[in-house]
Amino acid sequence: MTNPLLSISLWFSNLLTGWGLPSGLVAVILGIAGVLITCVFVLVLAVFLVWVERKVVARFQDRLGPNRIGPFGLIQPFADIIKLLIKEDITPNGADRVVYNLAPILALAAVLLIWAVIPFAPSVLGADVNIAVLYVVAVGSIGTLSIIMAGWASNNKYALLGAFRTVAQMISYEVPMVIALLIPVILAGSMGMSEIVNDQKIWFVLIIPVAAFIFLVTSIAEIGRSPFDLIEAESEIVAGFHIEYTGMKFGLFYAGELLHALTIGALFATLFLGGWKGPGVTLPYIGPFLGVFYLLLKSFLIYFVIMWIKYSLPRIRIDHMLAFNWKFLTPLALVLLIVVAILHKLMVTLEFSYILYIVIMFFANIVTFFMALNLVKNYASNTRKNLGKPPEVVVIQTNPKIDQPSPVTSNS
Amino acid sequence: MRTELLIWLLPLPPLLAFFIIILFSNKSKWLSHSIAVGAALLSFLGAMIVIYRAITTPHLGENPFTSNIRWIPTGDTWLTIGVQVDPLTAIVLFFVAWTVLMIFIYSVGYHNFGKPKGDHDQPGLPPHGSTVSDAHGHKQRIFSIEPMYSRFFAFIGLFAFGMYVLVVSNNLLTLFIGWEIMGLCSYLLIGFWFSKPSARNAAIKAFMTTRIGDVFLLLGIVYLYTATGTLSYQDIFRNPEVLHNLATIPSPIMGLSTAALIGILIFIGTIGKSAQWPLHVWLPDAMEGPTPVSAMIHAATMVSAGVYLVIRCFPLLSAGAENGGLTPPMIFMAVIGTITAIFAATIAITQNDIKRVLAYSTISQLGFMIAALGIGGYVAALFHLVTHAFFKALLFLGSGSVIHGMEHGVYHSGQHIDPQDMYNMGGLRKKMPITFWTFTIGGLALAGFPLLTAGFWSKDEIFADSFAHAPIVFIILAISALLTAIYTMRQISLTFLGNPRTKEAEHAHESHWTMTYPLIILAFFAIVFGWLGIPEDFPLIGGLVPNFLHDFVGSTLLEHPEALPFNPIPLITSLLVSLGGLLIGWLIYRNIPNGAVDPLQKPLGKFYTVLKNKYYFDEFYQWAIIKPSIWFADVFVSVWMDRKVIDGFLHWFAFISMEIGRFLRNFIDKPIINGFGDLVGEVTKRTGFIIRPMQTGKIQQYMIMALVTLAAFTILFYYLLISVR
Amino acid sequence: MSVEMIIFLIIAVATLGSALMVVTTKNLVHMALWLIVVLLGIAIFFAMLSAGFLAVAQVVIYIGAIAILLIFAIMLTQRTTQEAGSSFNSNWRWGILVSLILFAGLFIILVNWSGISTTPPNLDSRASVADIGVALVEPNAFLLPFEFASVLLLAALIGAIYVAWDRRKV
Amino acid sequence: MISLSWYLIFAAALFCIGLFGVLSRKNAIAILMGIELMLNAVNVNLVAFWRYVNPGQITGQVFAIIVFAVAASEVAVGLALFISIYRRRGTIAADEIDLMKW
Repeated sequence: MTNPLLSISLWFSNLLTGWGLPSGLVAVILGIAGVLITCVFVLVLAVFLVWVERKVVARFQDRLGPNRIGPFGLIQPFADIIKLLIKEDITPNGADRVVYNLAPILALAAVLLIWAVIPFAPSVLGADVNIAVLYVVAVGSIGTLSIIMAGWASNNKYALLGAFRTVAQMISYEVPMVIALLIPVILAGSMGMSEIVNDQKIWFVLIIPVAAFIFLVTSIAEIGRSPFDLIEAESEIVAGFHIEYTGMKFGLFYAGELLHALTIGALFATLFLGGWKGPGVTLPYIGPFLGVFYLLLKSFLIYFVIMWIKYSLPRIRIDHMLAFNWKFLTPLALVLLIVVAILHKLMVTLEFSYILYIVIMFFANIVTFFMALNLVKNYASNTRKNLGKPPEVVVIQTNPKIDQPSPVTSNS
Repeated sequence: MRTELLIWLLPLPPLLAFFIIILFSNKSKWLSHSIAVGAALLSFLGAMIVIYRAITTPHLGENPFTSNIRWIPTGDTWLTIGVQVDPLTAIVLFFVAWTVLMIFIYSVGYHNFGKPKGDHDQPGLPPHGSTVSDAHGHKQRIFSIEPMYSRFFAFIGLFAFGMYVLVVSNNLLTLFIGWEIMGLCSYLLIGFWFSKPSARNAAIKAFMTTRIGDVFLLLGIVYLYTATGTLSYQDIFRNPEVLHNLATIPSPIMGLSTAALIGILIFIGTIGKSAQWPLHVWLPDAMEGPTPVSAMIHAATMVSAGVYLVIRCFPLLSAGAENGGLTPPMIFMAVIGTITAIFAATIAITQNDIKRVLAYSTISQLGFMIAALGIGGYVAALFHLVTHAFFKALLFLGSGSVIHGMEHGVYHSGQHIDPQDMYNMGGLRKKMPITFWTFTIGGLALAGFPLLTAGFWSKDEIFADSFAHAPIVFIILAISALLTAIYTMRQISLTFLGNPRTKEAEHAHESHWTMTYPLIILAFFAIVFGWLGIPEDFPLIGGLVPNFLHDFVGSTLLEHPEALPFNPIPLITSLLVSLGGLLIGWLIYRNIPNGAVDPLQKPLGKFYTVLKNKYYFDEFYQWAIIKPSIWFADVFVSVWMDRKVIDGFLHWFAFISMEIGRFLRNFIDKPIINGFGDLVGEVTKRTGFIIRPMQTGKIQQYMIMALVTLAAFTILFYYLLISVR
Repeated sequence: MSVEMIIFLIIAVATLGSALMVVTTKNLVHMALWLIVVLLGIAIFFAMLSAGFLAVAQVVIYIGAIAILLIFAIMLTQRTTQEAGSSFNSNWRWGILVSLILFAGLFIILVNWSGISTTPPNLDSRASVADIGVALVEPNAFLLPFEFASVLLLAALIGAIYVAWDRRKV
Repeated sequence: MISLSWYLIFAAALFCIGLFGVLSRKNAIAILMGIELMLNAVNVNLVAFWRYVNPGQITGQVFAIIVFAVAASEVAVGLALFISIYRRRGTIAADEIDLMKW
């Protein structure tokens, strides 16, 4: 058996059938087992991420980061977790108890659900659903829901306001993200993650860089990090929707957020960086493990980029952010989608060679991007030019014979 | 131009003249009379051309110039009308054309064309002269022009059209149309001076009496049409088997065959039109009209139209006669003809008015013709018709010019005496020579002065025929001829011979040339035309001129009428009668002083007054027919019928409908219909009021209501379906 | 009773229960949340009926957009959160009666209906998503309804904005 | 195996619950949610019929998608209306919005 995981699962299922359980039940148990394994794997990663986060941030800010507990501060995350667990779990009075407690769980659940779809190795993945991309978007919306519930349930005006702002941001950024996701789907021809990964003989990021850029930007906004992180913009609305959450509930939110960042990285990796593709993946025994390694490597690479952006860019005002989304990102995404679709259709029907296909597609992406930039530059210069001038008042010339005093035009 | 087309065009000019004068040119007198005379001239020339061609074509009788057009669709066949010229038409056309033209010309002068307008003439009254002052200022009254000058010419134009249509037509229908137009024109022309009450009454009288005759004529025509299915002469009169079965089929009136009954009906039409005995009363009164009218209508054309009709229908009248025998219509005609002849002659002797004498003489001469035809004298009747037309027109126009002269005298003297009364005249031969000579020629022709005048030959023919067929007729006709001679001589001597009895007679003056030339032309014909009909075996001059008329006209009949062997007795009697009558007349009336009483009055005594008053026929008719009909109209019809019966019925009907209306209103309309209407209104209002609260404005209640009803219906239908299945 | 049936029953009961909760809870936000649970239930049903795309679409559209919209609306119009009196209007009994009758009617019809026990025929290959895409844009299939839907959405979009636009502070 | 009737009965039940919600809830938004329930019940029906009766054609699914579109636009407009009513009338209780009563 080339795939050890498969062999393990086969062994396990035979074991169970041996115990006389009906095959349906066996399949269910196997399924649950698979889910448990992935969740544990991912949560462990989450904990590791806390450590990574604090070390990298320190490095950015030219300091060491936690290195007291354990070698290079590796045990620090566990210390934090234990701290959160010990903390008193306060529920504000007047808070909607059920909804209040449900919100953090949903937040983490939404993130975990995405991992069901990400392919770790050629045959190792949660559920080979042929509408995986759309599934990702659906799950994203559940995340939004949890934020609203949190905001509402904590019976706190700031929480509610924070929730509204985050929801508005997340929903508006969802639109360009979906469109950006569609572009690789066009290239791959199917929405299933495995088809997309297999189709990436050349990483999609090289073929459709702009789509990759848009996906990255929108998903950063989706997470609520870096320039778009007005969720817990301390200076404005204290700590956003999870003000009232303390202890482990806050921990869940925090872990959810970190994990979401990694998930975005993983998604980006699978969609644009060829997922588990890498040298030696097809080897019989160690192939799957290599696949997982490559996937993690790429996702950590993207995660690094996200942190990099987070700790170098200042926060954007809420209306600029929304304007940036609706007036730049969404139109760009739409135009790109149309261009890619047309070119793809043309080149496929005319049987262009693959290399030529790549070059043209890359070139088209670059051209559209720079045209968009140019447009934005002109718009910006215009607004700057007549920023100072007062608005033009229209002169209404009444009947000269009735000699009323006609209003004098205001500007000189 | 083909003859048939020309025949069609003959009646047209007078009609056009009539319309043009009526519509356009009635303002200018000169233009209207020139149009009228021109139209008459055109028709005259056309007629002469047609007559010339008719005479020159051989066997005209068998195949006359005919042309038909389809006029009224009767089912799948057509009623055709058309024109036809056969020998009879040609001859009649000849004298009609001449007399119409002469009268047109004569009336120009008679109505004083060229004279100034009358002082106080109004239209509807004869002109009363106008006073003119000559160079050195002393006044003088002269003739004034007729105020309704152009109207007169329009009417006689229409009349000429009627006559031509009658003569030229080839079937009884268009003949009847012409007949009616002439009847209308006679009414219009008699009543020309419509302001004179006597003229008005005379016109109505003329119209009504001819109308009576026309009704019977129409009955005859209709009966003929139903019997034969056609009205054209060719199909009826020249086709033997039609005549045969007409003669054999009995008519509703027992004893008479269809042909006989139709003949009698048609003859009654002629009695009305040609003023025969019972219906003669209108002709003397018709003298109220201007003289050219009397001349044209009552001498030449109109009355002769009646005789022409009877001559045309002679084959029908004589249908079924066994060679020489007389059929009932012919007997009837003979009787009426002779009675009229003797009756009118007796009256004529006692008349003073110059025109009335001529009127009665016309009636008696027509009686002669009818009698001649009655006894089978086909050619004689036609011959006398033509000659009488000429000399009677001549006499009338002559009397017209005499009256004109007398008026001249009246204007001169200024007193008002009757210019028409013969006892005011006398000795006019010196003042009016042309009129005198032409008048005497006419008179002699009327009297039948032997050898010379046309009248003699035609009367001789009649005497010959009547002597051969019915001696009794011959005797009566002879007596009337004697009387005719007497009154003509009386007339001539009273007016022309002797010396003038009144001052006006002294100042009489000869008439204008337009009046005298026609007299001369007519006088010429009064003499010459006679020579066309001289019988071959007449002693001495028999063979000189071929008896053209006999051969030519005879050919219109199927079997050619045989020429009678010469018989001296009728000839001698006619000589005796004419010369004797003239002598007697001259002897009695030679010199009658002014204011003298009629010499015949004493010997005749009471009989004279009877004759004077025209056998009181007018009074008799007045009493017997007019008064009762007036009474009938006034009393019976208006009072009883109209007021009581019809008004009564209407009032009753109105009352009933009023009652029904009231009943409907009160018992049905108000309570039920209105009630129902209000009820509907009320019900809707109340239900509306009840249902209104249902609309609560709460949307969920609406939904519930809708769904509840839906549920109810589905359950209902569900169980219905189940129960049904 | 196969595993599938058990799952079906569990989810059916869960969804119906939450539907009842949706209808009966006083607090509107809870109502919305219960609605979301119902929507999730229905998404699962779609998945069970192997209409994968619809399931995900249901989640994206209903939960992702409509539910959130509802929650927004609730929050915007909740000046007096706890209104006096019951959350039912006066004629709720009629409501129960009508819905029960309707359900009874439908139930009877469905039970007597012949095609009740049809077993699901096997499904062909996984390409159902592509079929839907093709069907939506193929002219003689469903292009027209698809275009109508887009126009409808546009109209709803503009209409909603226009209606809800607060005239005072434009 | 699960037969079609199960789905239909489930959908009917859901529909009636939705109907009850619509008929008897006081708050307008609750009514709207009731309508959402009814629409979803219809969707379940459609997909069930698609799956059981005629999986070859995807009319059922397309119809469901169209129902999605309609439902979405309906909610959007409905809520917009309620918000503007709320702004003017200060309440969105269905009973109080009864201007159209006689």
